[in-house]
Amino acid sequence: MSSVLNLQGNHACALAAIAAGCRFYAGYPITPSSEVAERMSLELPAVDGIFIQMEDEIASMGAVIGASLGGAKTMTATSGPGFSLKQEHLGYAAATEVPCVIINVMRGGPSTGMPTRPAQGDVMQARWGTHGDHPIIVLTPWSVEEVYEQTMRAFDLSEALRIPVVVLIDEVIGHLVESVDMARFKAVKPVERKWADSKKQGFQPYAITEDFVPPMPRPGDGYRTHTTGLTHAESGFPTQDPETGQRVISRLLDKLEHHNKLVESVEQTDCEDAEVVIVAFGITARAAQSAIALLQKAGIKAGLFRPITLWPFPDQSYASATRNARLVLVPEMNAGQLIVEIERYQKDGTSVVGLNRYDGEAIAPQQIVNKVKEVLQNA
Amino acid sequence: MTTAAIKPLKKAQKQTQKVQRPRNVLIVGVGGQGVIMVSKVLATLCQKQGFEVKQSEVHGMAKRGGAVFSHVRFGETVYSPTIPEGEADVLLALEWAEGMRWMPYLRQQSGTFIADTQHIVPPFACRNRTRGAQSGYVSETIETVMSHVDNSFAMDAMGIAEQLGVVKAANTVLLGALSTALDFDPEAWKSVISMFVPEKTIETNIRAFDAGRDWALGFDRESELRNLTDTHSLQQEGLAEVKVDRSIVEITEEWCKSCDICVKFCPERCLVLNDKLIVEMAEPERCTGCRMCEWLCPDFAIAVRTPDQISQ
Amino acid sequence: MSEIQIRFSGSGGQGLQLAAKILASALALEGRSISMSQSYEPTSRGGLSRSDLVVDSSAGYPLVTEIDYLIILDQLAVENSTGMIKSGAAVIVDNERVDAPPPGEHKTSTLPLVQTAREVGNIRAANVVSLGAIVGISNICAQKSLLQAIHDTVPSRFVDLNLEAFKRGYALVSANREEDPHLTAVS
Amino acid sequence: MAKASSPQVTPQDSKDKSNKASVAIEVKPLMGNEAIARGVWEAGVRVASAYPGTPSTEILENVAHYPEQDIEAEWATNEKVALDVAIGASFAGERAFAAMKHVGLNVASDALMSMTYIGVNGGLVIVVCDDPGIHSSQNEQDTRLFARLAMVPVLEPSDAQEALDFIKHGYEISEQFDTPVIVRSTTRLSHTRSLVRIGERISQPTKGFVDNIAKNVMIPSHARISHPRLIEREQKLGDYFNTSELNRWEPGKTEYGIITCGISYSYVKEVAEDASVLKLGASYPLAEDLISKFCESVDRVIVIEELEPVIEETVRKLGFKVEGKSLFSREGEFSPSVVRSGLAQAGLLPASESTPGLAPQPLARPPVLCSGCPHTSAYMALRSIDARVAGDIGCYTLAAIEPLKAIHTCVAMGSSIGNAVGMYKTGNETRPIVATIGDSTFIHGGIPPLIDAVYNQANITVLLLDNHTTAMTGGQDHAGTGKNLRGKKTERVDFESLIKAIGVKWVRKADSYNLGNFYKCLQDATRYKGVSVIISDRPCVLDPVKIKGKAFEVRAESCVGCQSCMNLGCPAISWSGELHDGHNKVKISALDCMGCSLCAQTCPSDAIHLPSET
Amino acid sequence: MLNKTKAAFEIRDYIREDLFPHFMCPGCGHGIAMRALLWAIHDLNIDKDKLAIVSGIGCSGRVGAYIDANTFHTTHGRPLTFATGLKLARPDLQVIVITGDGDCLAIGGNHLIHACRRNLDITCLMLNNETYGMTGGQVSPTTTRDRYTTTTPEGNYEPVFDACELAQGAGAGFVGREITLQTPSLKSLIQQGIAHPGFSFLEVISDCTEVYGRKNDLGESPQMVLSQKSEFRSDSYGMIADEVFQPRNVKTGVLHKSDRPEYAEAYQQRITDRVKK
Repeated sequence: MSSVLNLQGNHACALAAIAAGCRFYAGYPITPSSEVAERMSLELPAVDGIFIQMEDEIASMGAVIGASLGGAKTMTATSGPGFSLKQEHLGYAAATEVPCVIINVMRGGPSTGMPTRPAQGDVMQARWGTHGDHPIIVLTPWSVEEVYEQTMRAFDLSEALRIPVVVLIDEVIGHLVESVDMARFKAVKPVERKWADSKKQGFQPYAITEDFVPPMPRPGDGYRTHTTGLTHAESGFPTQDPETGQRVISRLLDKLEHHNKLVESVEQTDCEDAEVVIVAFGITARAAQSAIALLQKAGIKAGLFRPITLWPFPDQSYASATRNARLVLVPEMNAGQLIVEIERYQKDGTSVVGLNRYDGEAIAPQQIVNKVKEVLQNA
Repeated sequence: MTTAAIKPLKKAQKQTQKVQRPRNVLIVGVGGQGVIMVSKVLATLCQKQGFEVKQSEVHGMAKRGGAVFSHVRFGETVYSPTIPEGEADVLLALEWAEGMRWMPYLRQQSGTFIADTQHIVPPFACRNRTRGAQSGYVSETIETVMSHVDNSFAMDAMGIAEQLGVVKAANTVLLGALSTALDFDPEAWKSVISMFVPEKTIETNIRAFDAGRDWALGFDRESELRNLTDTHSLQQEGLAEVKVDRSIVEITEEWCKSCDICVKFCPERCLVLNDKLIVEMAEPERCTGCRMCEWLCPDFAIAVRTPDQISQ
Repeated sequence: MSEIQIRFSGSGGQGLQLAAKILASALALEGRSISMSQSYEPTSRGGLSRSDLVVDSSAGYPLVTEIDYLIILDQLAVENSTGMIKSGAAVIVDNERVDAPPPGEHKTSTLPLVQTAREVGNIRAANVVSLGAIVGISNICAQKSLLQAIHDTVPSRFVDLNLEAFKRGYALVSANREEDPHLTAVS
Repeated sequence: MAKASSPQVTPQDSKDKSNKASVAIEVKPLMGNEAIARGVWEAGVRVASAYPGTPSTEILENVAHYPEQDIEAEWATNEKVALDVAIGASFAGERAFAAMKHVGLNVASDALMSMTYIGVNGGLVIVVCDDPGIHSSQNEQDTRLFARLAMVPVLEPSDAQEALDFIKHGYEISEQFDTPVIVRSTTRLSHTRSLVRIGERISQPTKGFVDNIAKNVMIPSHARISHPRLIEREQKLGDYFNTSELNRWEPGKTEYGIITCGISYSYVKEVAEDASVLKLGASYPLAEDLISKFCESVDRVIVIEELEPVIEETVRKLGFKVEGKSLFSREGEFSPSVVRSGLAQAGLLPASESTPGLAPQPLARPPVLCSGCPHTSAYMALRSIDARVAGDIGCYTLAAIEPLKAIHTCVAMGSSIGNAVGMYKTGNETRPIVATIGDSTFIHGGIPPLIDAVYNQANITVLLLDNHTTAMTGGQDHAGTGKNLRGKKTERVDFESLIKAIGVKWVRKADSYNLGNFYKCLQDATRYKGVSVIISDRPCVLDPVKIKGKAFEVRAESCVGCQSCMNLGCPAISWSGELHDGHNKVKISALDCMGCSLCAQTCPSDAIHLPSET
Repeated sequence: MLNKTKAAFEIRDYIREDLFPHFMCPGCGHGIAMRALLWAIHDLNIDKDKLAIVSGIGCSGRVGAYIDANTFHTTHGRPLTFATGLKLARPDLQVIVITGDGDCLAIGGNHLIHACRRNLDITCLMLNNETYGMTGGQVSPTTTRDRYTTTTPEGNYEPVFDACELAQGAGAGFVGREITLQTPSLKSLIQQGIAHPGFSFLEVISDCTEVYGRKNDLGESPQMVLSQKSEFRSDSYGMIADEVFQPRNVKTGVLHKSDRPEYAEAYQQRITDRVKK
């Protein structure tokens, strides 16, 4: 039988999770993410995993963290309003360094917005949704195949680094059915969490290790540690000592910096000599890719910079990709969120222009082409 | 105007010969048991038989669980209202320990001891909370008494009354037993009892009287003693030996937050807050190791340990 | 292979997603790559609904931009596609539910899709009737593949009904071929 | 000692006379107090008043059994009021009566000391019951000494028959000599039942009020005139008693003679039937001539009298060698055994051979607060707040001992509040000062000191234990119960209003059954700066009606043997015989449990429940 | 589960001694409840390594940190959600939630009712001190009517939850309530609750002496502890004819017990059935 499957993005997400070793899913139904839960409820029991539909998104996130504390690879999926509800626990997971994967199939907003329509409005929420400084990884696949790939990678990163990972999918990709050749995923070996295996006496669950990722004590193994969302010292117990607080939070934040190579993932198309670099992710990047072909046909040197790892933003790669650009166009299905980050890196002589759409429709390739032409004409 | 003594008004011929000196019946029990009722019946009976009677009681504490006694003296001439020590012809005890209290009043050799075996244990006899503490109740057993007093009857009046279906008539059962120790016609007893009990219960009380009387008449001292010896030794074997030991209260001073709960809830009130407001064992000899302080200390500053725990 | 963009549209509950899914499934059986997307309003019944297929996408963009084949089962869906229809595209509209087909340089066929479904025994089979019609017009895939796809996709107790609906839809096109010159013009 | 000639008064004579004086119509077994009541009624008394006090309480209760149209019987608010009421009736020309216990006379003494100057119009007899052996009192004072101070005659019956007769005789003396008369009883006499010939009531003609300011109004000028009359009266009474049949010489062996009075006489007759005996029915003023003659008639004079050597000293004063307190104790109650051993000590009787038989160690069975007693929790709370507690007279005095141990002083009726004020005034006390006082006691003597406390701005708390009855003496009504001696409805003192009217700003009612709340209330009260009063409003479970709720049960499996419940001292709770970790588990006697729930509230292991619960 | 030969309960075996004295105020009932919990754990012979204590936010939430076990101090109102995940992922762990009245009934009320409904084998120990002690004594869903808090300056006017009835109504398999004064009973109740296969909801009447007690003048700690009994026991009142005493009608002890299917078991059963098909 053919290894090619017609797969919906949301289903791909579920299958990838199972493949990555996810054995616990807790969620709450919300359009347009519900297919992830539905598929998980079908798949998890077959691999002795647990599926539970909780009473709300907060509870789902709590259960996910609880299960992960118990040692399971865990995931939840939601959309805008639910993602907002999960933010407190996302912060908890970040603070206590509990691996977990959060799928956010974005829809229009603010508030209930347009539940069935695509949008890319959660760029900033995914980064700064919860309070306080915290590490977080956000991945943005642009196809069903990449949903599969990046979901698996989300688990690997989360388990390896003990950081919550958000997979930011737009409604279009979530509901898109594409033909995916599964053959290439067969051989992928999921990453396993680094479990504590040292002396139990005086064990420091948040010790500063070489890789900044302390091994995690598994309940039942005899470590009997304390986990708290309060700022905690290496011992795991709360501290109010300024020096200790500074030290342990720095370690938490530096963890990502330290593992930058592992975390970063970008795709660049024809950026080397591009005058116009389009920065986009998700379905918008697909439109941009079509647009580049049209622009190139029209003689405009255009390239695509696609941050698959949206957060932390791959600033170095971006800088190199846009070194020759006169124009950086940032099309996004929001009123301008990613562009704010991009403007931070704007060099003299490069204009950064947004192309924003928030009417519940995807940005079409022709729109991008038109915008580029318009900007170039006016320049 | 006054008389030295009141002569019997109606002399019962057959008894005049026998009663040379006053006969003394001491009735004892605990407040609320009906000592006064029993003695009133006897006094009235004696009066009806033509004797001079004096009955003396102290019952101010009757309602407060104290010891109650009533002296009944009857004869041709009775002076003192109270019975001299060692001169009670009959000691009727409605409660076992009260019987023991008044034992010295019983006439040596010829005195008759009739006691209900029921135990009314005063709270004071159970005041010791220490591990393995023994009750302060009297230790004399039926066997001890029977081997010292020839005419002794230890009866379960309550049980007999219960069998008849009239728990309240236990006193009448005792009167039945008492009747065998005095030379009055049973019918005379019954007629007086009928005067003192509610009309509806006359019939049951008569039955109770008969039951008590029959029990006493059929009492076989020797076999009873043998029985007691058997059961007594059995009891001895069954008694679990509980080591009486003293627990130690350990206080972690640094953990005490002066909340005062242990001080206030200690049943023996042996803890205090010292001048630093830290809990302190003030009267270790009073501590019974009940653990109240340990349970209620919100700060885990108190641990109660038994000596064997400490030795471990 | 060149890119083909197909849209099934109408109102919610008309089975447009399923129609697209069956077609996608049939195409997959033939080794074709597809991108299927959808749009619906947050109601299960009523409201605009559409399901799009991009077959053998050349630019990698998975959404329709210029429709080659368009099925409209309800007047409601007309406006949404207006302006996206490739000139020369085939547009099939239901004769009962669509009063004013989209204007433009394309070939519009008005067919009794709903009526046919009713005849087959279930008005909700209009989606598969239209599927028959579009396969009949476009020859986008072999009938055999599509029949297999129906077997694979539809719950077993509805398979016969859907097979019949498909055949009737297919027949609808061939029956009308003589009368409508446009229909034969499509390769 | 010279032998006297034969006595002038013989028992034979007196007997004949008495037979003529009253017609015996019936013989009944009567308790001493019942006989006194009978005597009061037979004497034609119109007004009788008393305040309950063991062992005198039953006198008025029995007087109340006689028809209302014959005699007014009432509980007075205290003994002084009782005596004042009787004095008023005497003024109005009727025979009047008051009864009290020995310490009650202390309260009434103020009125007595004046009344002895005034004398009587209608006859006035006061029965005072002494309590040798202190069965139920705070001391064992001897009323005869008080009588000497007041110069009023004292008659001392030795059995119930005499009790009845002496009352009637007392009225004759009272009216004949224009004096109040005290009839002294003792616990043993009051509570001994013996056969009594009873008579009919002899109604007395009403004398009416006799207006005589010089006699009736004791101002200094009148009193100065009265005092010599009093001395003269004493002399006349002495003369009278020399020949009165109240005193009886019973001739016997002449080796020794015994002078005795009251109940001791019966002990003497019991152990020395053939001795010469001078039985004194009037123990003040003493019949000195008679005594002298008696002393002269025997070789040795022995005086046997309970408590103070009143007779003995007189005999000695008369110049005779006498033995009394050298043989018989000055304290405690006598008994045949005591008299026998005293005479044996004097060598007059053979020593009783003591053949110790079975002599078990007696079980301590002190009186305790009843099961369900609402005072229990009040004192637990007091103990918990570590208060300095001035106690008073009543059942609750039992809270001074184990296990409650919450009372530090107890003086006399109504003393607690004044005591507390004094404690406060020293400034020495660091603990909260609380006076506890019962409802009846409060009315008796607690109101003036409460006024004093407010007036003098004391910082104390008064815990008024209102159990709606005079419990200690057996449940008598009082001004705070809303019922009179005859059980009829009357006005009830509203304690709260009364206390507020006195000027107390902090008054609160609390239910002592609600442990937590009561404790809290007590804390609030003691924190208040000034006089605070808590009225513990919870009726006695025994009187006037028995309030018995469902009995609580101990769930043996839950009981951990901590015996916290034992702190209640509840007589319904004892050991079950089972152990938990070596500690005795408890059980509750269903018969005795009143269902007050205090043990259930105290139990830390929730082992005590009502049986209906599952 | 009971082992007769085990040693006597020694609380120091179950606490993180180096953190003592704990942070709780003098007289705080939470300490007493904590002892009862540990005592029950000892008597049930539960291995500390297999013990997971999940707590929320507030004074009750801090209790867990002092227990020598796998302790999880989670977010406000959500400990039950963490516990649900933990228990499902690790059925071998004994999961006990320590929560407070505000934590459990207000912010976490939704989680409580659903946890009860699911009947997953978790023990939920709700320490009810009628207030938000840690934030300074605000009104909570269990604050007694008319009592003062920092957010009800005129006295509480809102109706009060009966948490146990709520839990029972929501389907909890085991529901009980006890006061801290009755420590042995509390221990026994907790013991039964833990042993019960299914969701156990245990309400502990605790005391906030320093904040709530002060504000309402409820007396010092001993008095507050003492009041629990008379104030909360419906049956502490025998049928006395001359009635005055009417304590609050709140019951203690085991209030409800049912053998509804336990969640994880029911889940596995359903999965097995499906796999068989």
